[in-house]
Amino acid sequence: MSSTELNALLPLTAVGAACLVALAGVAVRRNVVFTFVVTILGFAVSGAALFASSGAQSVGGLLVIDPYARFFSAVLLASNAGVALLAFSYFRSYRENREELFILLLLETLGGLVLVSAVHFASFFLGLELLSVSLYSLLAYVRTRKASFEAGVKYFVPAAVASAFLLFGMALLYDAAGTMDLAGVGRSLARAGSLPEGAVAITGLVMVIVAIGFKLALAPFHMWAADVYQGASAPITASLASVSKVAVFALFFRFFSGIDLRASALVGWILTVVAILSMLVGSWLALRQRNVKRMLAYSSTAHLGYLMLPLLSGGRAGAAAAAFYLVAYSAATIALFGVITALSSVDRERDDGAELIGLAWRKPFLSAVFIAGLLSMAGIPLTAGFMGKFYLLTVGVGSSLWALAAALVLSSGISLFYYLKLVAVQFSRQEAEPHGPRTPLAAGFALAVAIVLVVGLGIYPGPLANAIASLAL
Amino acid sequence: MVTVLFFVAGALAIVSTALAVTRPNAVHALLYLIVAILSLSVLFYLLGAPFAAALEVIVYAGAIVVLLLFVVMMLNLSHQSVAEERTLLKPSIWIGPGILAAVLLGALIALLSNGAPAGGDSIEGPAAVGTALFRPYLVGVEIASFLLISGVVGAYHLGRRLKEPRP
Amino acid sequence: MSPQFSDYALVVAAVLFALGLFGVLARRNVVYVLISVEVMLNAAGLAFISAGSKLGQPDGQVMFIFILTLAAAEASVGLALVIQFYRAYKTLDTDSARELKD
Amino acid sequence: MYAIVWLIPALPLAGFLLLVFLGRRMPRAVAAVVGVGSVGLAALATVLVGASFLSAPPAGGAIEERLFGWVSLPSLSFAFGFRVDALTLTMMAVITIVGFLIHLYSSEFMSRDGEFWLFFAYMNLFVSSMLVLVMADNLALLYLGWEGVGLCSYFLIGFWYREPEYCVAARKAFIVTRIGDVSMLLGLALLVSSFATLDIQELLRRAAAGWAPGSALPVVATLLLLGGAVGKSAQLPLQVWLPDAMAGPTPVSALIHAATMVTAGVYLIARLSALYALAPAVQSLVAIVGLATLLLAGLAAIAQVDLKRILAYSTISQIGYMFLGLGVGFYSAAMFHFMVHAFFKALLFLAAGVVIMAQGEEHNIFRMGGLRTALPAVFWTFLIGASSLAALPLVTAGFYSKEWILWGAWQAGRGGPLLWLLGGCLGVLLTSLYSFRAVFVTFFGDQKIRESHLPGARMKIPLVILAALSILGGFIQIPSDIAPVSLFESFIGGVFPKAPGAAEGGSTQILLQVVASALSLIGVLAAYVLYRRGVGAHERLADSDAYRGVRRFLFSGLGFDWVYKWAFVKTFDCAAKLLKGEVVGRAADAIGSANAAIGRALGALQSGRIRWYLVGIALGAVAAVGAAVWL
Repeated sequence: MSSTELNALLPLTAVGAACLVALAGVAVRRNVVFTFVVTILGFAVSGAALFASSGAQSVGGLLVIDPYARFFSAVLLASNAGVALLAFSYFRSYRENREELFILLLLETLGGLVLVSAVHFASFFLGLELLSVSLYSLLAYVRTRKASFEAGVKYFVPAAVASAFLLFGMALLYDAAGTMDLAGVGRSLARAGSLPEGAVAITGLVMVIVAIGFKLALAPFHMWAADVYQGASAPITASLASVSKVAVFALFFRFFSGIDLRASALVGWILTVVAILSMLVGSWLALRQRNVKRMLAYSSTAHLGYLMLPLLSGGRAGAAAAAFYLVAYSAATIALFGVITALSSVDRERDDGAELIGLAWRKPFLSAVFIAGLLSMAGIPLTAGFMGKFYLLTVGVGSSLWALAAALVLSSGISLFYYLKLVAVQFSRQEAEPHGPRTPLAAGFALAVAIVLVVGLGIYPGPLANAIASLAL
Repeated sequence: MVTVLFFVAGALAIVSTALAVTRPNAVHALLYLIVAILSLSVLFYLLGAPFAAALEVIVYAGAIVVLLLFVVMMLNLSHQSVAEERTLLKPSIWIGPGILAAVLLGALIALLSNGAPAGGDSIEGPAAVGTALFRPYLVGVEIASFLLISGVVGAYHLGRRLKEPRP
Repeated sequence: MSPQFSDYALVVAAVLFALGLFGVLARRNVVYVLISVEVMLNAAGLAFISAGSKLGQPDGQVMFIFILTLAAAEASVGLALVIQFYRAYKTLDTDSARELKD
Repeated sequence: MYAIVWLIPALPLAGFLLLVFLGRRMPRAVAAVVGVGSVGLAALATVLVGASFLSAPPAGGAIEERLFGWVSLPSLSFAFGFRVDALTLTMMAVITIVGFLIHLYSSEFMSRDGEFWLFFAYMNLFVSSMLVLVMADNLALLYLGWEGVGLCSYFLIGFWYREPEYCVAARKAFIVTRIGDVSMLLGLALLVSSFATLDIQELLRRAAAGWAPGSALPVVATLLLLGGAVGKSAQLPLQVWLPDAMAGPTPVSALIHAATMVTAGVYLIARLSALYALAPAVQSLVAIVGLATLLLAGLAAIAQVDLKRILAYSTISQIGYMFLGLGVGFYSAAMFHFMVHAFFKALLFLAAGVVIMAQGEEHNIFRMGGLRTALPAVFWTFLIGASSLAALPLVTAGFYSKEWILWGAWQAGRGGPLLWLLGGCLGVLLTSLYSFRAVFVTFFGDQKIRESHLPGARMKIPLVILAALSILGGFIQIPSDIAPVSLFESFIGGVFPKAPGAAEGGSTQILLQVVASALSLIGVLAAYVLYRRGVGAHERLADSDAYRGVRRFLFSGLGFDWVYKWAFVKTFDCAAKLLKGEVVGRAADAIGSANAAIGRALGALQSGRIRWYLVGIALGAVAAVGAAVWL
């Protein structure tokens, strides 16, 4: 391994090293503040290393640290740094061990970083599993609450099955393509193209899509999402909703950009059906929810469905649109779950819609953040979500994906209803409860950054738009 | 001979797996699983992957299944422990796995006595695998080690007893 | 000779995968679910090895080793969950964990 | 003066922000000053900009102001910019001036409400969004305004009502308007993808150059946009949401659901008139939609007993006139009617608000009566508004605007006279019938409920000003055969494609005007005969034997009641049912219940059992692999 390769790996090494330091710290003496500081420092050093490097550097044929990987790495680091801040506030009153939470968070981030720079089945699979195995424990982390445990189990079992699907699909693709390099697999798929000679390859590809569909909670692989979102503690749900989805989607996009979909129109059709199903089923289920976290789980199914538009249109414009949308989506996700975190405590999750009644009067700051997040998710202009949806729509219509574009508009129409309902509830004059505890500083900081991003990117998206315009693959 | 052995091992793997996922008793199921793993290991060997064959037995049968077995025993899933201990010695439990294992053993003996080479034209021995593992896949090995850390940390946190019992 | 082997091995792998999937879907006991998942992972490993053998590359075995790592990590977390499951519900029936639903 | 253009939407926005962040701690008076003042200043700025626009027209007929770059994609970029031309200025003037008067009125009307300041915050946000909608120089900004006004409308409808039945109505309204918005967004996306620009003027230029008239693409694009316009402007078949929207406070109905927001569809079509010129078939469809709506809504208005619902149907019907004007290419006429309608409809709603308040929240006009003496100021202003609505000849603004549209209808290529006959004759008759029915039933006869609350100056002044505008507003554009005044046409006409047909009508035009005027008077008379019961202003007339005889003859001798019952009531009932939602409403209800059913079905799958979730994954996988292998 050459020194240039080691240099390029620095962002990953930083997170890994932080993890080891934190582990050593736990071995010597437990101190949650130390672990927390190491975690944040790890993220910060990793982020700095991202900005210090440029160009594209391949590492052993498994990873490529290119602008695309760096951009999504930055999104992951920022999101999980936010989650760490939220978790630090949330777990203040938790009397069991807290240090492992941050270690697992670091491991999860490392998995995400591997995923976004993976160009080989081995790194793809290892990154995904590192992410998932860390998430199993994170979701079930709060040992004093049964629901959290249930969330862990409900994620673990289907995720393990999905892993098996992924591996089997990869094996079939490897068998057909003779290589595990993503680009090589793509080329071979384009060659195999016509059935039935390509049957093994196509079957493998479909199985990989099933596994990715599970991780992204696309319909019909979405059913675990609501229970897991609801059961897990709010900051972890934020991480599940943002980091795991961004990382997996970034990889999905990279994988698909190497495959000529015209060669296998069938896969394009499958993805179209999955996308439309996700948009409609997600919105429909979200309509019925009273629990905010469940509602967000279903709505995220719809959002990932929207992201199939840039995936299917591909190219530089597609990458830019997807990147913008994911940034907007992550910022809004952190904002929304962050507010729930700030309202909840480790003993009691305040995620019922009724908890929000009159929030605007009780906690104006939290309410403002929550409303900004909701409006962004709904795609109301002057928020990041609107710009994102606008990009998606231009890309989709530009590639004549009419059915998908129509489904997107319809689904966002339905979604407006459940998002705005939650906005309206906050202005209800009924005073549900007296003022709760003050928002802790760490969580407040994360929320402030999130709202600045959500609103700022909606009003002035120029810099980000320019930055992502060059995300070539 | 090798071909026959291949099909015997393949059939054994399928049959014992089918039994493993259908048996009502967890201990039985795990015994069948061990037979399936041994058969798979033979398949690996025949496919020209002796290193993988060895690992399959050592890690799967030797570690993972034993861990499962340990948990099954610890939770004492069959409730009446004494009665269970007694039934453990009944032939109805070990006869199935025993027969299957015996068939496998016979096939193995036939294979070894024949001195037949493993697989066909391509044997990727431990050296080749090791070189691949620590040259191009070095980063992968590092990530895999973090995967194990994650598993350990998670298992430690989740498996531990609480300081205060759940309310 | 070996290409034939690897083709048959792929069939065996597919059958094992299907059996594992059947177990996951049909069994309610968490331990069986775990066993079935291990079976599915094994099937994937067999598929990788057969592909590597067919192609004459060590990569298939390398992936198998990675799968082994995953199986170990997954089993450790999974078993910890199983133990907690039993403590929480006094049973191993997955259907008993359904406080969270629509 | 052009430098202050950006202030016009910014002022109400600033008002909104101030109220939202500090409103709760403000004394009521301060909140009112902020809320009313911000819109008042915007109105002042509009007047100043308008004055300099008139005295020294800018180059190209439009003020263009780019604030800052908003989006820059490699293929697409646009700025956050405004473009003010005569059409926009007209809209702006109406929005700010009528908006200011309604705000002033609200400061008294809402004074007892607990969330006084929040109401003003929403209203300010609405004014700001509406201004952005009309001032936008690109489609994205226009859509921002479009969504913004929708949002404010949604919040304000629900301002008072938090009961379940409101939720049902609001949900229906919501579904219906979203159908329109889906169509509109797709239309915008088609335009953007076809021409790779969002700038409206550039887009229209490229469309005129790139699309052949009558070819498929412009037809599809204009149809999709028409869907959006129909939804927002409550035209057939998406009109059902507007009567439900009357659940909100009366000033909201006046500002949003009568004067401004509901005309956004009219604005959209007028703004993109060059596009509609490329799709003549769709433009004819606009006229047909307008005609059908104006007739059916007029019929439905006669069957209503709730004062606000009468006005709601009247609004739907009057916007139908505007669509008719747009459809026959008389864009200036449609915009003129928009302006005049804003004056008198705002007036009618505000007056109705006073009446309802004075009658202790009674909405049924048949339980009211005799308010002529109790509320003289309201009576006279309401009468003026109703006269303008009924287009009483020569003295009212409504007469001149409606006459212009009908003249356009007569000249429309094929079927022009039919359009005129239905829209002109029948429509005018229906309009004057239902508007004076409301006047006679509400203000004449015996007073049944004692007035409980009398309006103060802040409620009366807007009524008086709007009444004056409802009369005087018409005199800036008078048909050439009466007096050659065409200030409005010369101001706004340059924005649109030239109207078809001759400007000079000669004797035909005079004849048509006489017929329409006569019908409008007949409508008033009919309303008088049918609804004027008991004592009132015309008691002396009614005392005469001859009149009594006629009346008795009409009612009993001729069996008029019977005729009335079978010929009218049944027709009205049908029309009312049609409009009240038996068609689209039932469809919306069906969507609602289908939605609930699908939601339940999908929710049933979310059983909480892990195995179910695995089955979902497995089924998906099997379906996908099966499709891959066998298809």
